[in-house]
Amino acid sequence: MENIAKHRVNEKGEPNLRRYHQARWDEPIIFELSNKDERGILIPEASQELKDEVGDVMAALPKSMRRNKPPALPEISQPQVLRHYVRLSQETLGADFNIDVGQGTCTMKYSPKIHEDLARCPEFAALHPLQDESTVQGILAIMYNFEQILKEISGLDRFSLQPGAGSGAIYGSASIIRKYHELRGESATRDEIITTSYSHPSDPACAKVAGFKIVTLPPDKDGYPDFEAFKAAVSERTAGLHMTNPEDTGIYNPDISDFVDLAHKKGALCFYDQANANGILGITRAREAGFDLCHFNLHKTFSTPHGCGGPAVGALGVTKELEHLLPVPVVEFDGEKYSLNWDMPDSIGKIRAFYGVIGAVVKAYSWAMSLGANGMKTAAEIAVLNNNYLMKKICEIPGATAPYAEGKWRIEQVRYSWENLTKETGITSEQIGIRAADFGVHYWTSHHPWTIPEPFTLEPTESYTKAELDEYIAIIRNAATEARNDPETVKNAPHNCPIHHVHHDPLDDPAQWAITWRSYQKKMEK
Amino acid sequence: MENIAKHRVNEKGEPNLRRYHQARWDEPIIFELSNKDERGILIPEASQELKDEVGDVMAALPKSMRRNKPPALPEISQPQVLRHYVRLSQETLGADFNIDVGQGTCTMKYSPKIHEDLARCPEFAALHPLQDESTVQGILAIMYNFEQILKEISGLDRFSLQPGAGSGAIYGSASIIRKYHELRGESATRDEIITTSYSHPSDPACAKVAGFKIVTLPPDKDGYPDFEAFKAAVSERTAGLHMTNPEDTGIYNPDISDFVDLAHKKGALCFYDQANANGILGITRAREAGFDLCHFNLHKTFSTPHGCGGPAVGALGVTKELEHLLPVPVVEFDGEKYSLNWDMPDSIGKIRAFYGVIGAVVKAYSWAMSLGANGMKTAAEIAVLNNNYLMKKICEIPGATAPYAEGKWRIEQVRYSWENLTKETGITSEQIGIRAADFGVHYWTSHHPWTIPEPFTLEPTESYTKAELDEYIAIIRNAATEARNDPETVKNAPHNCPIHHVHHDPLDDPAQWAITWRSYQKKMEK
Amino acid sequence: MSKEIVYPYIPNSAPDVKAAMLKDLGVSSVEEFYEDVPEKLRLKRTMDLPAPHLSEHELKKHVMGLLKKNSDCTEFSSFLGGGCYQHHVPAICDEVNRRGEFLTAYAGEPYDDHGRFQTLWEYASMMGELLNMDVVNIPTYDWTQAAATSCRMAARMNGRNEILVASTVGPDRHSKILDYCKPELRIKTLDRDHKTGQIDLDALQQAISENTAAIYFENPSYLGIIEDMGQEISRIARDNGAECIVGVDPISLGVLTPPADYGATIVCGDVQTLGIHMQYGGGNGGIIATHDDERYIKEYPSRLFGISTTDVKGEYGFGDVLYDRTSFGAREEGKEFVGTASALWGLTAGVYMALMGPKGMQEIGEGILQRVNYAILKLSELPGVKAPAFSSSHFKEFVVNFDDTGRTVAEINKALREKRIFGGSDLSQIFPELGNSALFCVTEIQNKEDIDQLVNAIAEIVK
Amino acid sequence: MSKEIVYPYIPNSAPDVKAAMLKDLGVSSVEEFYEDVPEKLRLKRTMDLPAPHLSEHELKKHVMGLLKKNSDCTEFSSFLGGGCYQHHVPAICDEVNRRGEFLTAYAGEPYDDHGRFQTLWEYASMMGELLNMDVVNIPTYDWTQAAATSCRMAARMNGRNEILVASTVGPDRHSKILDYCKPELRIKTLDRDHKTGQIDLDALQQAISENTAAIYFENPSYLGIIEDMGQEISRIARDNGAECIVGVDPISLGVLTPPADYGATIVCGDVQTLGIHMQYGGGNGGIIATHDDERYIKEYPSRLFGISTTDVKGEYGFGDVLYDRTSFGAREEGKEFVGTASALWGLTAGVYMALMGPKGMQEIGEGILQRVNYAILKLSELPGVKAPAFSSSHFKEFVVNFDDTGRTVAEINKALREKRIFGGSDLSQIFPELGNSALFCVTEIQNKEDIDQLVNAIAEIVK
Ligand SMILES: Cc1ncc(COP(=O)(O)O)c(C=O)c1O
Ligand SMILES: Cc1ncc(COP(=O)(O)O)c(C=O)c1O
Repeated sequence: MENIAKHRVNEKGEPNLRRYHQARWDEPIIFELSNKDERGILIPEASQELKDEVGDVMAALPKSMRRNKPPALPEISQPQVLRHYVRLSQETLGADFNIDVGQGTCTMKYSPKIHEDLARCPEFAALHPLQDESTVQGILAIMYNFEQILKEISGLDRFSLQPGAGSGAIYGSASIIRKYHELRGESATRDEIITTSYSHPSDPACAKVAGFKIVTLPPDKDGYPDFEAFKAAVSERTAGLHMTNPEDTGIYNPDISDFVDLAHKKGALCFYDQANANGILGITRAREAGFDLCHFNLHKTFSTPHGCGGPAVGALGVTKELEHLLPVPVVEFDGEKYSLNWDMPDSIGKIRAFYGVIGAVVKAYSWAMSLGANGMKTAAEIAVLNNNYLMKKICEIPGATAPYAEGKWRIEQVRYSWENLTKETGITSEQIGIRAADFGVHYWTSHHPWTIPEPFTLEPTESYTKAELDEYIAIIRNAATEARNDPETVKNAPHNCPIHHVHHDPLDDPAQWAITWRSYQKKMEK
Repeated sequence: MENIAKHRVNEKGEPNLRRYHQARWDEPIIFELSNKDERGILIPEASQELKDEVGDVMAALPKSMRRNKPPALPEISQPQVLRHYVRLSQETLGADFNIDVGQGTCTMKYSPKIHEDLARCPEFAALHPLQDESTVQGILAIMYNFEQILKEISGLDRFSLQPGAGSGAIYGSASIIRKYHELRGESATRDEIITTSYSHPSDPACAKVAGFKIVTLPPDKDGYPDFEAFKAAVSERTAGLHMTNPEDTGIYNPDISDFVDLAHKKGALCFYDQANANGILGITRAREAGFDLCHFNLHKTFSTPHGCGGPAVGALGVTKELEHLLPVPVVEFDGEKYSLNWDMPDSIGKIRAFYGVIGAVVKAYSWAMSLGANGMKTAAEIAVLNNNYLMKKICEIPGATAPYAEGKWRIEQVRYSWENLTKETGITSEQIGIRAADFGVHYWTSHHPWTIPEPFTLEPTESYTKAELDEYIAIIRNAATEARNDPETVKNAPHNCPIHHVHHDPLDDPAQWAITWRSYQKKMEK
Repeated sequence: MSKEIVYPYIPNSAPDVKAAMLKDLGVSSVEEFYEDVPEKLRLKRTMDLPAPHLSEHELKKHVMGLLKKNSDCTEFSSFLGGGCYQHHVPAICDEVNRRGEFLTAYAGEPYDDHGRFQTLWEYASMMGELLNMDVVNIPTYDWTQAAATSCRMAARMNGRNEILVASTVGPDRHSKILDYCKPELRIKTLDRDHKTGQIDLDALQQAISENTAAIYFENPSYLGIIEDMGQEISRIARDNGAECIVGVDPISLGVLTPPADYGATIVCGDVQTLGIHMQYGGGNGGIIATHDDERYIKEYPSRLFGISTTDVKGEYGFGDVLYDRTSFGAREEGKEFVGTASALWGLTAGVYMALMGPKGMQEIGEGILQRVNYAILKLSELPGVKAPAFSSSHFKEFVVNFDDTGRTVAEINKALREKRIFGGSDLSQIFPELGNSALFCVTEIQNKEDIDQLVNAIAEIVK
Repeated sequence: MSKEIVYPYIPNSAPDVKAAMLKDLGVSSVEEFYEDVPEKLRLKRTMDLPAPHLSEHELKKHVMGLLKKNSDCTEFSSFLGGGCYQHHVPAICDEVNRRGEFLTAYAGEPYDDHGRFQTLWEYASMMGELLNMDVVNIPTYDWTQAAATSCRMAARMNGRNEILVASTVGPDRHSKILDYCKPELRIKTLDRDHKTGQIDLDALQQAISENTAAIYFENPSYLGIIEDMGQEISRIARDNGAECIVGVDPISLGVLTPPADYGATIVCGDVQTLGIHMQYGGGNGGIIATHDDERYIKEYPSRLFGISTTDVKGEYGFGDVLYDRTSFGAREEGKEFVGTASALWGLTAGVYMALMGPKGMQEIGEGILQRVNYAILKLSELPGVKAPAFSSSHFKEFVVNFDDTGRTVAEINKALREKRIFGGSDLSQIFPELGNSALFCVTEIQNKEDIDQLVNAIAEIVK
């Protein structure tokens, strides 16, 4: 028998690509599985005695409110419902399955399964938010303890765990900034928030929702937010500064506190978008840089799973000065009992129902408690090591570059460019990404607008082995090689995914788009 | 936009085959993932104080018993361990995923997920079998209640839930038969067990282990066990009769009680192998047919999942007369308290550790309690309806037949034959089966020896829709058509599975076979 | 802990590989990567955090130890509602949403994440059937966000600046709307009829004007009241050029008329009731739905998935509809903002609806009506107990007034807790005008015995 | 229940499809399919079974209601061992074994079930490293079965008819061996040294003969004793042409010498300790291992998986080794029998070993030794308590004798239960010669406080 393992690497010692194929089930739309009268589950019936006492409750409903046509949901037996969904699950590439370094800025780190068990036990999952505080001391303790951890990580003084994700926290920060100036009687004049072109789209977008005009700083030639432009922009109209550091480029901005100081001088508040703080845990904090507010995405740095896009928490921190403006309620501890404090007359009010996605807090707390100060710092350091390793190897691929700040190390991620490759071959970054999917990995370009041409953004986090990073690099290298030698294979990708090239036109055409099955049926009839 | 759904069926209204591909991960062997010093999990350390008190426990071990070389297990971080296993899981075709009617005799019915939740909660999973009875009243109640259900389903008088699967129960029945005759002083003379050629291999094999000589009855021309042969075989040497009804052919043997009566006349005991009773629940029972013993596979009729091949329970039932011989302990209920009765001097002893795979009992009990008498009978009836529907359609495929008992309905399964197809095309049943895997379904031929040429065995159970049965039929029809029109495609299958044609020679060659990685490494070195 | 720890979640913390990678990069220590972080911004000490529980066993013991200090609604018989509900969660909902493929997916492409796109599109499709509407978003955070966004969508459409809000809107929603609409919209509260608890149509007629961007009410309302004048309310809105926004609990829609049928133009609500555990209030997902009208669709901030063809005949593909309208596509020029939201709960609600089908939804609705009516009937027989406080029909929830018992809700609930019952939530802070009242909730999981037990316990407490 | 129920697990119980299928078959009722079942064999009534809980909610309530009557080892501090052990179960073990792909797979081919073959082959491979042996079976039911089969394998190999069994073998194993070997083999029990509890070598020398097929002992033994004369025992066996079978708890093998290293030729044991919950004793899987010697391999009844090549270079394939030796291949001519066994637990033990690695196994072994020694030390300080009853080294378990306390084990355990402790299991029935003794078990999940609590509780009880 031949030694099978020897086929793992090629002559150059690079890993051979996996013979990959994603599960392809060609699954119908769930409505197509419907058969008359099938049942997926039966409902607990009220006892006959009870029914007899209340009579015909349907007839007793106001006529206008009695539904006259049952909802046209599909009728499917339980095994078939399950089969449909588990098949579709296999057609979804979760982080558990792939070398998920290609969704840069998303911090696709490992979400430990033990945390899932903890957050799903009835001792948590079956808690009602309006239970008396005496019956929820355990969960309040976790919320309180976790807040203490975030305070130490950031140096800020108080946190709300309520916002439903990073954007919710950014919105909350804008609302707090608004309220702050309002209470000082400056709301009419302070109507601008300054942010940077490499900040997340939610930084300007949420500030806009809160009523601010947006001023966006361009990058300077090294990719940093342009300080000269900032000096020109900042004024007594400036209500707040929304900054990230490092930005999506992964370059740490050493002048960050100059921005903060100048903003403060003008009377503005400074918000640090730390959605992703994964590279700097235990290294540098919002406090030392002078920020008034910051937020952390628990679904990034703190490992809670992304759930196809939520639920999530954007933990929103503030300095003592702004504490009274946080969303209600906050958790208090008097040394004996934990309680919810609703008595905050200056609060901006509710950002989300109840107290937020506390399941994510249970998981994030567990993550922090499994690592401690040293472990979290190790996570940061290894994430940064992995990122710089990846950068070196990616930049060795002809056609790939890491624009800006050449020669500098990056923190936790890098925005790369295929500008050269595209010029040479016509193959775009998006096409490279789709080809990468043929080998079982994700790949992300960038938010819009694309300031860096033909961008792609990689963020390896601390969760992957060197061998995995090497495999990812080999996949990208292969796609770039194909772009030169076999461009049709790249253009016609994907080949090994559940489906093939999707037609985009129907999605932007009102006559064709179909956001639901019923809509699709109607449009097909026409 | 074109109506996509219209491509679901062909011109004849038959379902078009799925564009299927199983997940293919090309995953290395787990040892290949090892990196020096990586850790998958950390171990709770004893406190320093404790360690100080006990000193160097390793040094205190007898020298001969101190392991001197650590086991060469792989060293892998947790995310990578998880990734490896979940990828391999996707390369495994569980019943949750496929139209699992092709593993005939295995009763691949739906295993409800709620049962899994129940059996995995700490209230059950964290029970130790040696806890005081007062602390396990709940689980004893479930065991007791479930026994009552089995008693009514079979008509027999007492059950042991201890055997670790059907074969364990068959072995147990043989041991009880042995003990029975032993107690009557006939053990020396009664040393034969009669079974039939279509019984499960474990029927003769387990009886042989228990020390019996095996007499196997051939089928008569209609596929029934040959009664004339039985008359000739049965004698004062006969200790027991091991029969199944229906056998793998799915044909109900209406003369079953004649066999039993005659065996009884000769002083033998009769064991009814009801591993799969799925077609006759509530219709006919072991009692009415006169059997002394029977067993049920909870992982078949009672829906407990098959777990890649266990754990399982073969519930072993007996009449009052044999009760005292059952494995110890049995569960008793005095109207107030449940207890374990160990005081059974005639017992054959232990069949398995403790009381059996009680997790499967929790699930089987839940299944029975979710259906009740009417529901279980409905399950049987629909299983039989599905089976006869499948038989009709399969037999319409040119080249496929259902040997024996033409014109008769079958109970829950059918053993088919491709004899004609193989003669015509040279394509074998095994090849058809491997081609079926290219469309995401299982297919099983038969146990050995093959009494029916080029056999295959289908058992649809009650869990599948008509549409699913039609899809399965289309897959088989397609393979048969290809056998004629495109035999190379069939011969080179599988095409859409995780791997390709496996070389069989190394598996039977002592110089090459490798049952472990270490063995493989050694043989590769040579 | 002096020996170096190799963390199970951090593979390259193993010393040899770490050293090899550093060497490959020509760097002697990870410190060097941080050379751009100025000294003054450095944290020059180890973070002051609790000692970790490094082993999984100790971590589990620690966290479970805390969680076990809670008393949950499987131990207590709970009659709490008010925006978070204890319904039966089918096992399959959890089975699907804990599958690693879904649980840990995020923002992949329509190719590698085809299953994510299809399940969420199917969710929207089934929700569309419940709501009788053609467009449903990928869920936003929760109903509070959905309601606030609905108001701003309406205002963007008609350029007006005032929202009329029913007085019986949930307090969290009300607070959120106030904050979220503040820069652009005035929020006015509509009076209700004191007897029925429903919107006072005269008050509405008086309040509405050409400034009114939308009317927003909930049905059933926060107080469990079924608003039966929806047709009239929406007509008034329409006549005045305003949008009619209705918030709804989708679990009611097997038996109650969907808002679209009485003229709602924007519908919002929450998926939590559809197969999602309460999780101390963390199981929400915000529904926004409209008809298939470009004017509305252009105003959604959420992602909307659409179905499409692919290069292979008969193959379904999916993608974003009008992606450029989102903040992902256009930053602050997009509609509000989009980001991580509540996809997993949307997906789960899809599983739930697929399991329930039309019959399940009807039966659960009817069963809840029966139980609620029974609970009202029995409570109303108690001396001093007024149940319900309003004369309308109720779904799932109803207000009970205890003014005449001489006991406060707090006292009653304390006494109930001693009997392992969570009584209705105290309304005396949030609806002081209702006096000493509580909001009771009854779902399909309560049977007659549970309700009788509650009634008997209250009888004993107030006697 | 007069209306016809469509069962969620039985799709074709829906009336229309059922009718259509019957029509297709030209049959008027399902009754017809049973025409071959004679009248006299019919059950002519509805089965007399409890009324079902048709809804999932009610079913769950019913079963959980029963299960909640138990007190489990997460609520109580447990010192029970004796063949079933409370170790920490890593979350990933459960994550993997509840994945539907594995949980509901069964008997597919090496193609469609490639993952099943690979994981089980990997299990065997890792177990091989722990055991230092090249051949490991796909687990059989449990250690009782593995031990009994090992004896019969030995006898088949050398054609002899007697097994010498240590007196400290687990009682279930002993009982199983007696029954299972009965038709062909005599079982003789070997005396033990009264002080050490180990096999008496002189007795062994005397008992062994040319009839001896094998010696079977366990290490650590059922009483927790580490047998340190394995080398001598196996030499005596070898000198007499007998096999040396050793039963082992694999979790000890990070620190203890694997039996192969002191001459065992067949090793058996149980996987339960490796990541599998206790489940009231249902989490077992039986290990059988030997060297890669055809004479042994031919005697296995279990399935053995082997690695192979495929038509594609660099691709691993798997299949059955010597399938024809099994009862699947040859009915009663095969070796004993094979069937559904304990694959899922084997797979799970594989996950566990992969997580633990060499360091994890060493540390857990050392940690258990430390705790056991501590527990012995502290208990031995109590007046009247003799701990351990034997002078040998112990792993995980040890016998405590209470003769001098004047209390029976039953009394002590009852008092301990009142303090929410499960004391050691009572040995007075199964090892009456040990007097009033109990078998205590300590694993990595007990910390100092748990042990101190036990010791203090006993101190109070016996004082
Ligand atoms: C820097 C930054 N800010 C904000 C966000 C928005 O977070 P969310 O998606 O949780 O709303 C992200 C997430 O991608 C981010 O990377
Ligand atoms: C009729 C019959 N008897 C016995 C068995 C053996 O059962 P098990 O595999 O549980 O040992 C089976 C299972 O395939 C069977 O179908």
